[in-house]
Amino acid sequence: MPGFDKVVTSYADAMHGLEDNMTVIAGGFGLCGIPEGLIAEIKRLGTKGLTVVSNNCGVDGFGLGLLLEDKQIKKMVSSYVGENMLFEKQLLNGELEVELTPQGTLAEKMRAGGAGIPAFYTATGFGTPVGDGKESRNFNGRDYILEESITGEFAIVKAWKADRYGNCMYRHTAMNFNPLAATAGKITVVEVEEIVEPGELEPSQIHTPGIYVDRIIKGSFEKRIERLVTSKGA
Amino acid sequence: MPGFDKVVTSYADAMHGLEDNMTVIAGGFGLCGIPEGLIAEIKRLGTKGLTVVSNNCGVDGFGLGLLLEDKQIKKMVSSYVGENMLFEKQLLNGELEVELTPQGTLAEKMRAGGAGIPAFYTATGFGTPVGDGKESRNFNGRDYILEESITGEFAIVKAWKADRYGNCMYRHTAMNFNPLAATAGKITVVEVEEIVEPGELEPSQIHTPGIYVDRIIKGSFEKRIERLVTSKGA
Amino acid sequence: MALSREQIAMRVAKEFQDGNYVNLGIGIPTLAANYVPAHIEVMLQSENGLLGMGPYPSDEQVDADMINAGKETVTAATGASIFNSAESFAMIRGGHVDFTVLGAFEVDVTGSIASWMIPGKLIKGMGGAMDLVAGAKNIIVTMTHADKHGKSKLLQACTLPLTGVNCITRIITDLAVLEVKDNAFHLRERAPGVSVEEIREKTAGKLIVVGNIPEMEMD
Amino acid sequence: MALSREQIAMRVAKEFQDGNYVNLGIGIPTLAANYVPAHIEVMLQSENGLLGMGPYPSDEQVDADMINAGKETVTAATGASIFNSAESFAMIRGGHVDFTVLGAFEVDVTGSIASWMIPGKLIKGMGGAMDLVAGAKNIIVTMTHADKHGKSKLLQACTLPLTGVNCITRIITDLAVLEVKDNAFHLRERAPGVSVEEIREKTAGKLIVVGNIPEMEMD
Repeated sequence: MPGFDKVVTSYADAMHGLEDNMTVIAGGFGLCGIPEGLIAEIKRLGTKGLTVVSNNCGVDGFGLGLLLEDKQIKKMVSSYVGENMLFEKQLLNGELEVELTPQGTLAEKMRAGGAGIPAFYTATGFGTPVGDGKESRNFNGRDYILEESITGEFAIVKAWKADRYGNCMYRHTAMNFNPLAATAGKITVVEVEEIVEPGELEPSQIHTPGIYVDRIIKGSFEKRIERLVTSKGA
Repeated sequence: MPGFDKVVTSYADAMHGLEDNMTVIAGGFGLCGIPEGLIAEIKRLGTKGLTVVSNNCGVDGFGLGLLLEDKQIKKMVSSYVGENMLFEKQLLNGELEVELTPQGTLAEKMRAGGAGIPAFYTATGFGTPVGDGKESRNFNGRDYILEESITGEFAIVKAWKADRYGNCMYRHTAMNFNPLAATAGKITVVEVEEIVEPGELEPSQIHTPGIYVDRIIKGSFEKRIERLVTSKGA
Repeated sequence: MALSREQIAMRVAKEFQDGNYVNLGIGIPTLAANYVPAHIEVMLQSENGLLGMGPYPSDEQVDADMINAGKETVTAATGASIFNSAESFAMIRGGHVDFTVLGAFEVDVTGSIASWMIPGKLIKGMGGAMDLVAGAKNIIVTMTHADKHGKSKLLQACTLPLTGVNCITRIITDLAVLEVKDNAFHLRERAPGVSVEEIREKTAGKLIVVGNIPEMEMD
Repeated sequence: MALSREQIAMRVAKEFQDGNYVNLGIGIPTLAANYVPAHIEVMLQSENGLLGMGPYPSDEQVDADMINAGKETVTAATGASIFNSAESFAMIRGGHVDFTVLGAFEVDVTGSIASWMIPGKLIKGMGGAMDLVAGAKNIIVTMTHADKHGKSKLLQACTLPLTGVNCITRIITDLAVLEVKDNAFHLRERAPGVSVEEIREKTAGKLIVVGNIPEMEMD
């Protein structure tokens, strides 16, 4: 299977082509389901001026927070960025720009980007600062704002299992934004826990069809927990 | 589980509340993955003046074609209706109205209807009769038309397995429009091959979360094949 | 007596009906899950992609891949489903979630809500709050009736940047249950021992009180 | 000699590159699957929700739940994925499918195509054709160069209702391979034994012929 074998064996190959000032769409929610090794590689590469589209920006010293350390991120597009002191500092210094986007709108913008839908209407954010400067319109008696889709030069995604063709499955709530990010990258790179052979995944159980995926790399994951709460501690 | 047990045991209960002139969104592609028993019940009820949204209108004597026999359908919203003599006759007689909608736009309209998105832009149909009378707009140098979403008083859906909470899985390409139709009905009724207990379906393998489903009924299916082609005959 | 956080949560839980799908925000709303009446069942939606959120895990059950929207480790309840974020908000935006319960800084008589941003303070983001208030069939705001300085949070017009407009229909505070309609707060219930006068005093927006206002039933 | 249907399909298959995702319309396009060169692999997308369409089933494999967009019974190839119709067209509309091959009644020098409706005849519907021409990265139109009455199908401007505008870049007919750009058809290859003069005669829209036009390689 030469043509459809998307497995690469080095992180350098996985992120080959990433350049300064590109847009990177990243899957993950908090620290759950984040492509740890791909983020580490971007840090190693030292690429600057990145626009990063991701629901959150990690925490100090982990996840996308790592890319703040050398000021690699120019702009974040996120719904919530409150977990990160360095983020706060760079934001207040004016070294970092942030475009706060409602979580559902952010998810839909990624999906629309991947699906060839340039814009859609949503009631979310109408009459709020999010709607400022955006076109609004009434449908059936309700007001909506027009939101444009998002695509990026790269999408970085964390999956559970993938076959060599790029068909991916996600595990539990580590799915989150990952399947959406996967559709919206010109180059989509997926870091996985396990690579299997084509045919091992049941076709109708695949979350991300391989057509969206350009490169797959097997990673190893720390899976840091942001808020450990147990029934004992609750 | 009183509150979430959505199983009904009679087709009369399954389609309770269906009235003349309602809109019914139906899953299925050709004769594949159609809710045979729910269609039969609509025929039995004799409900008239229906607007039916479905990719196709069955064939003579099977699937949605059955609802043409007593002129129950006032309007079809479909992408392709070429398999049906009775359909043709009623259309030419002016007894039936048809709104031809590109297949992908139709699927997206159902999804948008279920997702609270009143309208979206698509390049599909720009400059064609489908775009006539619709607003068009240029994004990044390309022309798109505005398409509005679809919802219906009822959605009728065919699934493979469902648990009592309404979580559904579909089998092979019998999935097609079914998960989209399921989101777009005020009342969504699912006819299934097998009802299982909650917990039997793996949470991240569920195609339609139970929140979209109002009623489930166990059906038995003929599964007529529209075009039997085998490797021998090909 | 003003209600405690736990008591507010307890009163919130009485709003739910058997078979409801409910999204609970962080803080008091989350506590409401502990007080769902025994004879009914609700299913909790967590907007990161989980319908059917279960209790916190035991030490053995802890799984970094299973968290809630507050980024806490959780479990999946029997009959849960898990899906991506676009699907999760399709559910929310499309009006399929029966109840959303969330906190607020301010609510006004038009049903507008401010809950995510205080100018001059660091802005952390709205998360899913704007989608939730735009989408849920029924929204319940839980908050203290007044802030620490005694300033009312129920206003004629919100002063802070909004989370959503004309969307709040029900407010449950430490003092009262109120309905929002026709450009006014309509007092429906008082916390046990709290007078209409005290509520009137702490409600800056137009308050309508008709007839005898019953005390909340807190069993 | 004008190419047969099989020969057109054979020439179409030469356009594919290893690793391409391809959607083939009904008719000649479907035949192209039989001529994919042995040293490359392509994956077939069927817009009813199947990526990785396999061969027709044996009698034992026939399954009513496994069909293609032509409503024929098929199989899933190794490594296939199956998804709903919105996802299928997200793939198509979003430009993820490398090639779409489809038939047409007319194509014009602007790359517009008419393929779904002849006024006065019964309208059956466009199915997925409008989405496919709006979405695929590369679209190949296959058709006879002229209709049964000898009337050219390559026009200066389409006369029939359109399927899409400015979207066709490559046409493979029984007589020629042509590129569409700069408001003209550019002749690239001739069918073996077919003269430039014959092609010119049967091409109603502006035709540009530069230099020596090679014959198609039909191995």
